[in-house]
Amino acid sequence: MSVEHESFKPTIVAFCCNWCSYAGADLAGSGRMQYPANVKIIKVPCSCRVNPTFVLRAFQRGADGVIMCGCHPGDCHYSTGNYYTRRRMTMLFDFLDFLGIERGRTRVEWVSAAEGARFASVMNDFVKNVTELGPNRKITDLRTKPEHKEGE
Amino acid sequence: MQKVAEIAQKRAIQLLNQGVVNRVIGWKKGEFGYDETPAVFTTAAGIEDFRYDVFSAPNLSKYLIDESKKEGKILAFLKPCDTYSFNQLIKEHRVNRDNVYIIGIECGGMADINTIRNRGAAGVTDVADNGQTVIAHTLYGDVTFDKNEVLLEKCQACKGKKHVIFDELIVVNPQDDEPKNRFAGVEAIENMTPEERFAFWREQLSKCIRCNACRNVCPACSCLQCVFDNPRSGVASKASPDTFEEQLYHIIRAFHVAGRCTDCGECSRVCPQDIPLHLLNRKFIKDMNAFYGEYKAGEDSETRPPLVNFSKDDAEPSVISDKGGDK
Amino acid sequence: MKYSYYPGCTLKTKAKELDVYARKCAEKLGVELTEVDDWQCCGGVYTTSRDEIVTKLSSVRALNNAKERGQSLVTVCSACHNVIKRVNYDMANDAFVNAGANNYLQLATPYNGETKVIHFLELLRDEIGFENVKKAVVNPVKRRISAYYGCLLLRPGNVMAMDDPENPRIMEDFISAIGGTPVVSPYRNECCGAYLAVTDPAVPARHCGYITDSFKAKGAETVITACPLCMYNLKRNSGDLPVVYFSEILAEALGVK
Amino acid sequence: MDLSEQAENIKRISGVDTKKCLRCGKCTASCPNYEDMEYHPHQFVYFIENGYLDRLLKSDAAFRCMTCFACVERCPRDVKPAKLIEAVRLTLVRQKDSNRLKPYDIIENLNADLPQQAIVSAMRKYTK
Amino acid sequence: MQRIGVFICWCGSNIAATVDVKKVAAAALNEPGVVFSADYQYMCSASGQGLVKDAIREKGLTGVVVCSCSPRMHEATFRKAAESCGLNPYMVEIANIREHCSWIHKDVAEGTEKAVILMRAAVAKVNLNQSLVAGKSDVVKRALVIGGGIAGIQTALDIAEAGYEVDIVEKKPTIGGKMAQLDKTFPTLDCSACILTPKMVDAAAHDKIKIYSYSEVESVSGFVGNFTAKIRKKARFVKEDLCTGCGLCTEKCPSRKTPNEFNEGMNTRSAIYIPFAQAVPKYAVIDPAACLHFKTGKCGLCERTCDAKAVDYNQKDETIERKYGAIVVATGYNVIKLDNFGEYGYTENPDVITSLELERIMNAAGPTGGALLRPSDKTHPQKIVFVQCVGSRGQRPCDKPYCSKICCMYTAKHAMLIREKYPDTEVYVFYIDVRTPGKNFEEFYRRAVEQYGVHYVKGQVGKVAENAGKLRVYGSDLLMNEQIVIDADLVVLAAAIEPDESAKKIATMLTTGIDTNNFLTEAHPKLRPVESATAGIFLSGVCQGPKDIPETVSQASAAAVKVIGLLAKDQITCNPCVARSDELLCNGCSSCEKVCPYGAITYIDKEVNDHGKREVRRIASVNEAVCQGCGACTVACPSGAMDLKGFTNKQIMAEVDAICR
Repeated sequence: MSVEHESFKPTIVAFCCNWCSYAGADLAGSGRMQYPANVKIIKVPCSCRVNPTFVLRAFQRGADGVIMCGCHPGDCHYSTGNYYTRRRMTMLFDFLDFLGIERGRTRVEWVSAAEGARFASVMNDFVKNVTELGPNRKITDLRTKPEHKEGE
Repeated sequence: MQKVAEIAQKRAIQLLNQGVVNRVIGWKKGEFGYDETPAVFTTAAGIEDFRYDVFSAPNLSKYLIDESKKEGKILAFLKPCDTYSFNQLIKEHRVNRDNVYIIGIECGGMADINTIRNRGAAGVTDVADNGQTVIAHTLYGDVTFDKNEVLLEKCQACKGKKHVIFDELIVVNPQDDEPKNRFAGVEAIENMTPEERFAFWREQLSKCIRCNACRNVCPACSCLQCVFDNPRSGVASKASPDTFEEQLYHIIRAFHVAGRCTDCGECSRVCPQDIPLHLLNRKFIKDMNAFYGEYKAGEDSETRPPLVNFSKDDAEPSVISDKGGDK
Repeated sequence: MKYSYYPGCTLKTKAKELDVYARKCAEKLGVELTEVDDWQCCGGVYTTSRDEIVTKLSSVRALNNAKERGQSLVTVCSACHNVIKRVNYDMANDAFVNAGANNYLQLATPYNGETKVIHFLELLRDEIGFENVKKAVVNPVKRRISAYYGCLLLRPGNVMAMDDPENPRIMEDFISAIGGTPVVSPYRNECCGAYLAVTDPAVPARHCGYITDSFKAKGAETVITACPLCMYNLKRNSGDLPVVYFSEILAEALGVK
Repeated sequence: MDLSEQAENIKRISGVDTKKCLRCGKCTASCPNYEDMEYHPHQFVYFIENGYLDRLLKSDAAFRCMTCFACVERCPRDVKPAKLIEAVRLTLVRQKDSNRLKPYDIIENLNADLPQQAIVSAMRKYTK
Repeated sequence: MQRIGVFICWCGSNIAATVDVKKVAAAALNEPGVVFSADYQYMCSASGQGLVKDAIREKGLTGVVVCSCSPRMHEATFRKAAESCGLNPYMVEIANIREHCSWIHKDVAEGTEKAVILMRAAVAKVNLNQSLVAGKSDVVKRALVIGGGIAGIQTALDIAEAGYEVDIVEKKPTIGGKMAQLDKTFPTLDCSACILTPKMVDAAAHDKIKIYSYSEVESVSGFVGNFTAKIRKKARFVKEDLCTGCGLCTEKCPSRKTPNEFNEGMNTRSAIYIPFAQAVPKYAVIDPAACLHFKTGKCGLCERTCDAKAVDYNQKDETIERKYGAIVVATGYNVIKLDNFGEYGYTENPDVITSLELERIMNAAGPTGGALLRPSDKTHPQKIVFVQCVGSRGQRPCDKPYCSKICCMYTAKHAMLIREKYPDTEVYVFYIDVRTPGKNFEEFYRRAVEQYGVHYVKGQVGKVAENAGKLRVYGSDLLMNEQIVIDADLVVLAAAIEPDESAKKIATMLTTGIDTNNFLTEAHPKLRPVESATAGIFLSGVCQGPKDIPETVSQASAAAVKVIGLLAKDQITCNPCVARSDELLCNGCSSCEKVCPYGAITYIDKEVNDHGKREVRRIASVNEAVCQGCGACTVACPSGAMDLKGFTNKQIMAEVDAICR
């Protein structure tokens, strides 16, 4: 396991809301705060735009971890969007756990536009956790990653 | 049970003759003696075929989406759990309440023919219900069962004998209204290790043949066109080339009905592969109850479902990682 | 009310009054103090370096003993309190110190800072309540009293968390409760010179000089303290101003002296 | 260990980040034993940060600190100078034959009232 | 099939140092739909934009991907460029390869690989982009200014002068804010009241300005051009239309023990009071917590005294609803509480004061009538110590991490004024750094030192101890490398300033950003300093960050210009990235309607033609002018009927696919 972990670079999809987290990521960039290159950010207007389907789609197509970032509760640019996100993702992630999919692969974090440093540290931490979990085999569409064979 | 069926039959004829309704939806005998099928009766004579017994499990609510749009009023016989589905459909503006005359009909629990067979009754031709017991007439003679032992899963986990919406009631034998623990099955899986859970669901979901019976019977799955059938949705898929597709289908389906599912249990009843699909829905119900307060979809037709609602002090998503267990 | 009790070495010898009267008062106030089993000296000072594990072990043993009894740990000597409370904080918050200490001790279950450490003054304020102390007073101490806190009870403020480290009230409230008039000096939380007494008595002499001068200038008739070393330094440098342990003056007020 | 390694070790065992210092001097303003110390709390921070540790190691300033934590309490940047001073002191006493206090030294100052606590503390502070 | 052009910016070396731009350009050509790619040093420059425009025209591009800095920087630039040559602006997408790539990675191979993936995701999205046309909505030609200090007054005056209506909502009984409390202003030393009060009067007299004093904004709904605010007018218990401001009631009032807020609690006021002589509007107000009538039901002296019959004990709070096109936040600041700075003895010693308290002591209308007397014994202090950075630039929980910016200058002012008026007074200023960036500021500070002989000591104060009637100040003199002790008569603390506590509530109400220190966040720190990230919400004064008066006034005017620019339009272009419901898929379930924060979704019965089948269905309909495009509805919709233009399900999934590929 450990040998594999050293070389394993997980694919991480980060959904960031336009107003807080995407700006937080920009601030992390302006501050030259390093975090692993395997985090790829998709901009959405609000975390509440993220359909569970997108999360599952990411896993299906080979992502190893999915993180959702939004404004802190109470600070949503659209007033209430992240409150819905909070319920939806709590439900979805617990449900994935119920199906036996490692809960470490999914996360919700509230990152404000002022929290560049936090954005970087959250990403570092999440990448570290997902790296420890190893490649996602459970809900990848096996066709997308031919090198992962059953029972490997 | 016999008596209830007779009263219902009589009352249906009466209402038809009085012109209160122009159609009746109920159950009639199916192919075999144990597969009562939903049927719309338009004449008093036709009601001869009306059946209501331990196999009248089908939830008629969903049929009312289309039926209530037609001309004239329809009489619908709804069991307690079916009334929840009907209420939920009112909430979603999917049925026209004014066009439906609802008779809440007593239910003593519905029997599962598979259990009866598994318990040794081969060659079943017909089944009689004596209240406490069920007698299976077989090619080889009669076999008697304690009814509680051959109930459908959904009836073992009955959420109550109270009708939540009706115009009139036919209840001859008032039933014990004690709700059963619905979540034992969910808890059993929660208590497994993640690996066991994954193995359990992989085994179950890999049986799926994507016949769509669960979706088609589900009163919450009332979309005009399902996203899985819509080529423009981006997630359309029909075949099952890979286990992931089943997972995706069932996860999305469970999420779409979360907060709307009344736990009528029809999905599991109709699954030809015996996948315990109700557990997926119940997991959501259990979580929503735990995190956002008790909520029974369909109990009324106004309350906001938990997923289109929020509270400023809701639990953070990290609660699920804090519950313990492996990452 | 049952508590574990850590007296400390000085209280068994040079500062018997501090210990004896604290026990008597506790008994009078309905508090049962049970000495920690086989307690060892706390070391006198907390060593701030993270690689100093061994010097923290005796505190961890005492803390773990209280934990096993399911009791809070009461201290009365300021120095013991400072050391034990800070070690406890480390055990709860510093993974390095925690791992080091648990590796040494190999306890049945690792100690992670579970025990609550309370100074006798906090016991009076938070557990018994000064208003109840006041009710138990039979012999009000009608004197003008200055409280001398020194440094150990208060600092570092975020760890000791007893009171505002710059402007504390607990001893003043204590004085009021036993019928005295608190006399507040801004020097009440300045250091007495501490262990430099051993090598260079001129240092504590200087510090205690301006501290007690300030008390006198404000009209204090008595000074109270919770620390044997403060007591030693103050007494030698306070001239005619009497210095007593807070527990002794409490015993006087409660009529158990 | 050379001096820079020693400085790094001092920062490590004390847990002090000297770079946080604002150079306001509040520590020295707060130090009750200021006049007794050749170097003052802010100098400990500045010297260790900037490579003048040798001066601190040659001085007995570290042994004049009473560890009263006034500087720690008042530092607006949470630098904790007293912890740094303690680490310098440990660096000194941990060297071979560097105990600053011999048991018979104590006897010289011993009197009937001197509490055990003082002796134990002094031994902790001056010896290894 | 789209014809997409991909343009990779070097951003000088900002991107090119970590990303092999040529490689990205080459990789782009392998992507579906891409017909052209180019790289350039500064794509946002005129010639860089020219490159994009030429390619659109010459290659007949239908979509553009610019790999550059954050879309927050230049998305608008490139969209405008595309529009100028006939391409729908929403066919342009930005791949953020600077903030999200080159600046956070060091390894070129890694950076390039990531840049290629980000480019690929943007191309995948553009392949599904559709031309979007923005709708229009009407602009209500009235502005709301929250806060009536100098910032709010200046903003309101400038907007009103341009001919638009402005309402000022001020929570205190009078406008004027902190500036009204100041004695003199730096660096000119002119009298604060002399320059402020005429402005207050101008504001009150202006026919376009309406002042809601003693009022608070309770809620705000709507969007740029069309906000609705609920304003709660607190009961003054004095009828504004009758009160003449004569002040007779305040003289007769028997309850006179309430600390006077205007004088920072250094003297007292009556229960019925007018905050100060130049208050605007000048109406009396009853403080029910102090009023004997409210406490005992008796008294009623003021009611009997008032010839105008203005006193009305039964007055109730009143809520007013008004519509606005733009909102300016000018909620200002407060001095932090000094409870946790026990080492300076502020709570213990009356002669340890804040600079704002000194400001009142020095003011002719203040508690001492302008004489410099210390609070404890009303004697003239001979030795005064000023302590800088109290609570500023620190990291403890009680500290603020930022520089409060104004303290160095006002302290120099105080020191100078004291030395001028009382040359026998010795003045010490303990400083960590003296910061004087501002016109004539350094000269001003030097005058304090050179001309007025103020002793500046580099070092901080560690403790202030009361000792024999004096305040013994223990400070350090870092240049002397010494601890110094001064027996002072008065100690003045330059306490940090923090945003008014209402800022957080208002930010939440306006759904605009706030930083960790509760300062409101500007849309861009350099290029959009007076706009919030929320359209139609502007920032004025210290609510955005510490500022002195000249800076506040400039920002106030700048905010006014932004408001005027907005109100000058009859209609504004809406965000076209709004929700859209597919009427053939909609079930009419109402889930989307429930989650919409703007009430933008309504249900209508509409005849639809579903593949030849005509029927009337209950379907969702989105009001595009009201929808702000959050997307909450799209997830609530189980049937997939609701989608978000510009961020469609398929677009986002295409991005996911491109990243995971």
